[in-house]
Amino acid sequence: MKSGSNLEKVLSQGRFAVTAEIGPPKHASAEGIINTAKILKGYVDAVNITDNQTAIVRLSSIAAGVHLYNAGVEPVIQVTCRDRNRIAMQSDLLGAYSLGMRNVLCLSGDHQKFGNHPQAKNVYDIDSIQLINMVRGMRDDKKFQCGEEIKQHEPRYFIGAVANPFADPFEYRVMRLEKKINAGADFIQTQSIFDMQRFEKFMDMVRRRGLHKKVHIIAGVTPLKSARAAKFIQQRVAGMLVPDEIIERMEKAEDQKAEGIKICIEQVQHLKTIEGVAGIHIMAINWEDVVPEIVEKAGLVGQHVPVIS
Amino acid sequence: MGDFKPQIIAFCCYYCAYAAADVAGSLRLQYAPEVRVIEIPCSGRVDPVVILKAFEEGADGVYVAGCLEGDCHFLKGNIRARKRVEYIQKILSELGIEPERLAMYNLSGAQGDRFAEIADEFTARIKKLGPSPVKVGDSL
Amino acid sequence: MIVAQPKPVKEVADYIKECAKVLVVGCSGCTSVCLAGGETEAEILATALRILRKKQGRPLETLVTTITRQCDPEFVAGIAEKVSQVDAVVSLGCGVGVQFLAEHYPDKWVLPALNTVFAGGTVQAGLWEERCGLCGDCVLHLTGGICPITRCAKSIQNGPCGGSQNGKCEINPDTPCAWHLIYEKLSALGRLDLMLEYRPAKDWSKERSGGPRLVQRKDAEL
Amino acid sequence: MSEHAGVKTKAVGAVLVVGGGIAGMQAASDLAESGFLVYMITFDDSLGGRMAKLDKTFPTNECSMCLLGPKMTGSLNQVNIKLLTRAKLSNLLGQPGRFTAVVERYPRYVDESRCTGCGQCAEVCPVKVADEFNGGLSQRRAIYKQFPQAVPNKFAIDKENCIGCMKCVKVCTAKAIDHRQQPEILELSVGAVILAPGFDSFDASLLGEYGMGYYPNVVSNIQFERMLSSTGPTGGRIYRPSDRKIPRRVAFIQCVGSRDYRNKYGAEYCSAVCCMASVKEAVIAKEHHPEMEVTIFYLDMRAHGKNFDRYVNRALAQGIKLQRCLISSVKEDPATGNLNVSYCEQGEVYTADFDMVVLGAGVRPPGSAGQLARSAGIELNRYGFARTGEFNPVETTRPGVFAAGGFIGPRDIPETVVNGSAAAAAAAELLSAARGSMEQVVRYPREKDLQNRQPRVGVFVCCCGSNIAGVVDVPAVVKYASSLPAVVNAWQFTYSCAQESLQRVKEIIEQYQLNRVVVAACSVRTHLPLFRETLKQAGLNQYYLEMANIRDQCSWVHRDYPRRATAKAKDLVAMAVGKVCRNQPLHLEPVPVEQKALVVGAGIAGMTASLSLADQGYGVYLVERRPYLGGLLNRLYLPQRGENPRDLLRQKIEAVINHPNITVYKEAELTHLSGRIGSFHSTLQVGEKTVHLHHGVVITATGNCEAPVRGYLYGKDNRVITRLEMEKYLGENKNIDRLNTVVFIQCVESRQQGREYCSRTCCVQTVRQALALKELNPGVNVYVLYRDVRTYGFMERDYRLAREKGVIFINYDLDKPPVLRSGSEAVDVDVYDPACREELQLAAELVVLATAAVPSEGVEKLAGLLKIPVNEDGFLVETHAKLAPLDVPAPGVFICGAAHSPQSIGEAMAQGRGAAARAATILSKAHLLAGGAVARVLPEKCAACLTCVRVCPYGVPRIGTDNVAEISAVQCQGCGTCAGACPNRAITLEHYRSEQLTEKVRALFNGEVASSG
Repeated sequence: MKSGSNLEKVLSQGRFAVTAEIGPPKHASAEGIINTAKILKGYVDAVNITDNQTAIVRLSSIAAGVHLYNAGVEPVIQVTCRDRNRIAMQSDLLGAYSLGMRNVLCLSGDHQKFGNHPQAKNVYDIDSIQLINMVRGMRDDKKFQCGEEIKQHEPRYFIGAVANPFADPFEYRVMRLEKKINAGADFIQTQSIFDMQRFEKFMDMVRRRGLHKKVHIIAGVTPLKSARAAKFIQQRVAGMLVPDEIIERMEKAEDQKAEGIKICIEQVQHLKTIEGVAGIHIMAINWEDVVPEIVEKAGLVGQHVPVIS
Repeated sequence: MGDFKPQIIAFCCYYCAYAAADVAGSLRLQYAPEVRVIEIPCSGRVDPVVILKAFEEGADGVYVAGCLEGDCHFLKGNIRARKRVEYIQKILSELGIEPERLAMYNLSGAQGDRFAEIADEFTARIKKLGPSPVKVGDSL
Repeated sequence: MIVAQPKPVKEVADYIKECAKVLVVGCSGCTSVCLAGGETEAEILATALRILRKKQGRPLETLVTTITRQCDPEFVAGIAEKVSQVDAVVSLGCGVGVQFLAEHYPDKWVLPALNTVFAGGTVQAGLWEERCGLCGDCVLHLTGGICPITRCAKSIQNGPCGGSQNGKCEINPDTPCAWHLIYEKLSALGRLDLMLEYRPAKDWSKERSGGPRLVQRKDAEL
Repeated sequence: MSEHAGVKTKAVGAVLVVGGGIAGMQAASDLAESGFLVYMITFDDSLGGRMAKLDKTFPTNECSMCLLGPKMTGSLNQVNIKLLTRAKLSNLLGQPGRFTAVVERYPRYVDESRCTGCGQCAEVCPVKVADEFNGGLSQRRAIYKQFPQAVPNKFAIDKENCIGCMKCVKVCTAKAIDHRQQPEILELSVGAVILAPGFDSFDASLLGEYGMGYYPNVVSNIQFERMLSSTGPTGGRIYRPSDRKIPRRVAFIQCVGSRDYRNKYGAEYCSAVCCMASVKEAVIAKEHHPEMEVTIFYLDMRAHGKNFDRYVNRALAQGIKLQRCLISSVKEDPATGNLNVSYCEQGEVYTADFDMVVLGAGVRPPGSAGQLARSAGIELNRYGFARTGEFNPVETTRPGVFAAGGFIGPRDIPETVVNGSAAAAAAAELLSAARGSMEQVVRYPREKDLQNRQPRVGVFVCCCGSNIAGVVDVPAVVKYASSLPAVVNAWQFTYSCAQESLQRVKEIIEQYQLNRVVVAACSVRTHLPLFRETLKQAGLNQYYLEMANIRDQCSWVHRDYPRRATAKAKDLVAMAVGKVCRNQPLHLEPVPVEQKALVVGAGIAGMTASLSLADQGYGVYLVERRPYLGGLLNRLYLPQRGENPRDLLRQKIEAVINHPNITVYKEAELTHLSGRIGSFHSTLQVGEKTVHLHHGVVITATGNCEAPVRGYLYGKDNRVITRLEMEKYLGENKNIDRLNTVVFIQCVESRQQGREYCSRTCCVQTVRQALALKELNPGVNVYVLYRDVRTYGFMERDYRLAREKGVIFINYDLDKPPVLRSGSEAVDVDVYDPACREELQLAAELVVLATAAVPSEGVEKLAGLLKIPVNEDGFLVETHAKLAPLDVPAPGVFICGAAHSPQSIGEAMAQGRGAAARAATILSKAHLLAGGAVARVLPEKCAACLTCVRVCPYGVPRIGTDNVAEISAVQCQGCGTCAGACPNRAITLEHYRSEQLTEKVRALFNGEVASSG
């Protein structure tokens, strides 16, 4: 075991992992996080905490992780390259580890243009792959990024990275995945999947390169709340593809929320059958209470043990 | 204000606007006597500095008149002129001078009537705006 | 070249509101080429400033001159006589020009008339684009001649990120994704292997982060 | 050179032009500018001819004299035109190429070299006689000048009326008057002769029914025209001769003495110009007197020229009434002097009262025609005009003798100008070996070097008769001008463009040591060249001149505000003075000419142009898009006034193919053109091949084609055919004897919304086809459904013959076009006949549609390549509708044939030849002069930013090897777009430099005194 985290255990044992995602609040209270943790507890193996997602200032992902941890849910802390340089990042990683964090997901981060501080200066001292490499180096080589040795108590994280099978150039996406694996990624979380055909194609390429054997791929899903939301994602969110059929289905449905959940469950069931998919990651931001229903109806309930009971 | 006689300069291209002015003459079309024409070979020659200097000297209004768009004797000079006029209009508004004191018109060399109409129209516009703030000053 | 943009006239007028006579200095170098600071713009600015002040009833006197390059002391020194006649100097050079003037004439206010924007080029008449981040450690040999530092919004070196769609960057549908361009270029050159290679974290010390930089050529020194 | 031209018939490089009107002047200037010496003789005292009498010209309402003035002065100043007034040709001996012209020159009794044109002699002359120039509406003295702008500006004595009191001799301080002058006989050695004596107007008093000559308020169109003229007998106001009151109701009666073969004084032909002349006079009269009601009584409105129908429609919109009818009589109410006009419309007789009647008196051969024909040894036609070929309208019956203008037959100004050029080309073809042998080269006095001198400005303010002085206080302007800084003095002229004034300007320049000149007069567009010439003659650089337009843009347009007009005139003068002080001398540099032509389009116009240039000794590249030569001529079969188009086609193709100077490219298209006048580089796509050519000029002769027909069952019923299909049908003569009824429909998709012009050739063609039908099958019923029958000029004869042969002409209205139905036996044609006021149904076995003529496909693309403007109908736009019909604004490019406007074979050939003459004015020179008001780069300022390269519409600037922009002075078109865009002020447009324009602006505001006046 590299980190000994619950998520690592689940995945390395070949069990089908289920994770969820929480967006920390835009204020200084942990109450919401703790409530959500209670809802999710027992249904998921770990929960992601976003790092100022869409460049909007939120409660720090490490702090939120600590609250989750205390509430009995294993956190996956996200780290983006946008706001901190390599010095701050390494410092935070040391601190987070000391607080019990064991899983880290490395991303480049949304550009500040989308957030509430578009005038901010971005950092991007290192990019996501360099970050992965840095976290792996700290763990495996016991070295800081500069090459200096970590004499003792090196942080031993289970390292996650993201992959977006729906971004372009499509053919390069698998290569980039490989690059992340080479840099040190242990597990991969994908962008929300709606276009199953394209994802199948992606996985086909993954298998042909044997990448699914080198890394645990967790497929991302998002339950759609309404046809309007579906359309918004289709038209406005870069890097996400929503097929027209799904929008049509949502539009026709009497109860759009229920239909969204239904679609999501079908997707999960489908994903389970794809070779190389090691788990699912349910991104139901601000709709976390739907996660148990999805997990139940997808027949994944019962196998998830809270880390800290 | 009633006897305000605006000083207006019209930069007219030789082939259309100036020719149209001549046609207006040969048709004896009567128009406002405030406009002073400066002939230029093509409206594309129009010079931002010269236009600004006209305002500095005290012009109440300036317009550039070229051939109809698509019909420029020099193919595209009038398009350049229009864009340059727009650029200077932007500067004018920065300076607190109504950008409408500067205009771009297009007409054919045969449109004597249009020339007269433009002269009247623009003179009326400037009369309505009153003397140039450059002359009057901000304090007034 | 250095690409710059004129500041609003009112802003410049505000800098010199106490002055009775100013020297407006154009630059025949980069800022002339990017149509921001040549003699024409210098004349336009000077005239606009005079108009503004005439309007305010406090006429301003201007001298206008243009020098070959404001970033060379010899050229800067050439206008000493004119500088001596005025209360302030308004420079239409880039930030370098303004500083060179200010350094050369320590007892004069030298004021910028432009915002210096980037190092780039004319992609078409009336349109300039950033091309170089002046990072001091060029990687263009690895990226098919396309700079990821300036042309990727996140300056990532192992791109493209997940926001790349249809060849465009997520931050602006009109902005090409630099890494998509790199991918296509390398693909066309049969060098996709370069895309697979891990690019280690960049040495930003050669960039401005490392403090004001100097370039020295011993053999050129007198 | 001339030794090698051949000893046997060594041609003389000189041409005699008889006539000083617009045809003669055009021929003379084309020849003089292409290396020939021209003797121009006129029996008049001045140049100008008929056009001098016109107030305005249609369809642009331009001032006739303003157009003519520069042309006349130009002719007088052209060193290779030797003008002899009061002279006539009395005999012509010798052969083509070597004639001896015997010229009789009658005395003016005024020594032209001494006369200053001051007019004191006329003031003291006690004799007053009717002034024929003004149609007898005013009087002149026995010593007189024909008209104020006369060229040469010299007086002359009318000896018949002179009483020999010698008062004039006493008053003339120049000692110019010599009553003892005797006629002289001159023998001129010339290679060719061009006869352009013009035409006369019909004397309407010969026809009793209109009351001309005994009802004072019935006037001729020429009298009316003179009244309209500001320099005419009434100063531009319309008066009734009886009581000098302004008439409120005016009638124009058309076809007076024309289209009237029954009357012994009438003429069979149509006078071709009167319809438009009357409409124009009506429009102008209404402009002078907006309350005037004008009615034009006409038979057919013959508006067959370029933009004519539009002009007529505009007149209608302005309230001019057009009444189609036959006039039966004009009766005067003796008490009021009013006139009662009875006319017959649709079988009914109506009457109407008018205050004045204007007779559209027709065109007659010139009075001198008989004498001239005898002297020149040519034949006249049945009407007394010069007999010329239908297809070669400028060739008379005697080789080497050519004719042009009204002497050939009635025609308007542009056609006359075209004839002038065509005759010049014909003469040049004959004399090409002698080109240059007698040419005289102009030498100007050495230019004074004044670059570093303080400006000494002289201001010359023109009264333009009363045109300026009637509104603007000229003495005040003069006084103001002389007070301006740098102005030495200011002078006032009645007519600054008069010969005498120009002479005076030169003297003043010398006397006062002026180095800058401002002329405050009219437009630079018409008069700049004239005054520049004067400066050159005075040893000043021509760019030391500025004009202030105080007439067209001041006095004429601010008549109601004389004080403010005067203030404006002062401002304009101050601005001109301000600028002229900043002007700099500019010099023209010689650049070589590639003495070859590219002709685009090998229809009859293009072939004619090519052959003319080839015969003149120039290489021609003839480009044709189709695989065959001849264009639309291939589709014409019927003889035209006795000449066969098939023969013409054969001869021309053969001549073109065999001519050593012509290279033909078939199935070829022009794809690229660069370069400049005198040196164009073009690229042709010839099948798969690309050909590069180098030439000095381009002639565009892309012709026209039949417009596709959408209505009238065309394409649905094969018994409905077009006029060109009918040509072939008649040419092949198949089953014509079986036809019972044929219906022709005119103006199919012409003269209506979307195609507001007349296709010109269809009426003539229809009448010709109707006659041919009747000849082949006399029993056939032929109907022509028309809107106006436009068989203009001599073609009217065919119209008459057709009616005599029983062809029935039915007028239809645009609102009620004929309706066609396909029947089993025939095509049923329903049409309303206004003559018998009933619906007719015609059962036709054949319906012939007079299809519209439209420009050839793709002409816009070609026009774009050649930078020729295209009008809303798709035809190419000439530089000037009247005086430059074959030129376009792009230098070195000419147009001819039906691409200009629809025209007949003969007209297209005249244009082709005319374009060749225009082209030869360039090709005949080894070098052109380039430079002047063009863009110039100041290399030390250039940042090589490429802005100029990018903005130039002609792609002229380039960054040269030394890394600065280069702009070729020859190629630069002088628009100044680059100068306006240069970020570093490194480009100046000479003569329009920023500081020059700024100075103009400044002068306006420094002259507050003037503005407040």
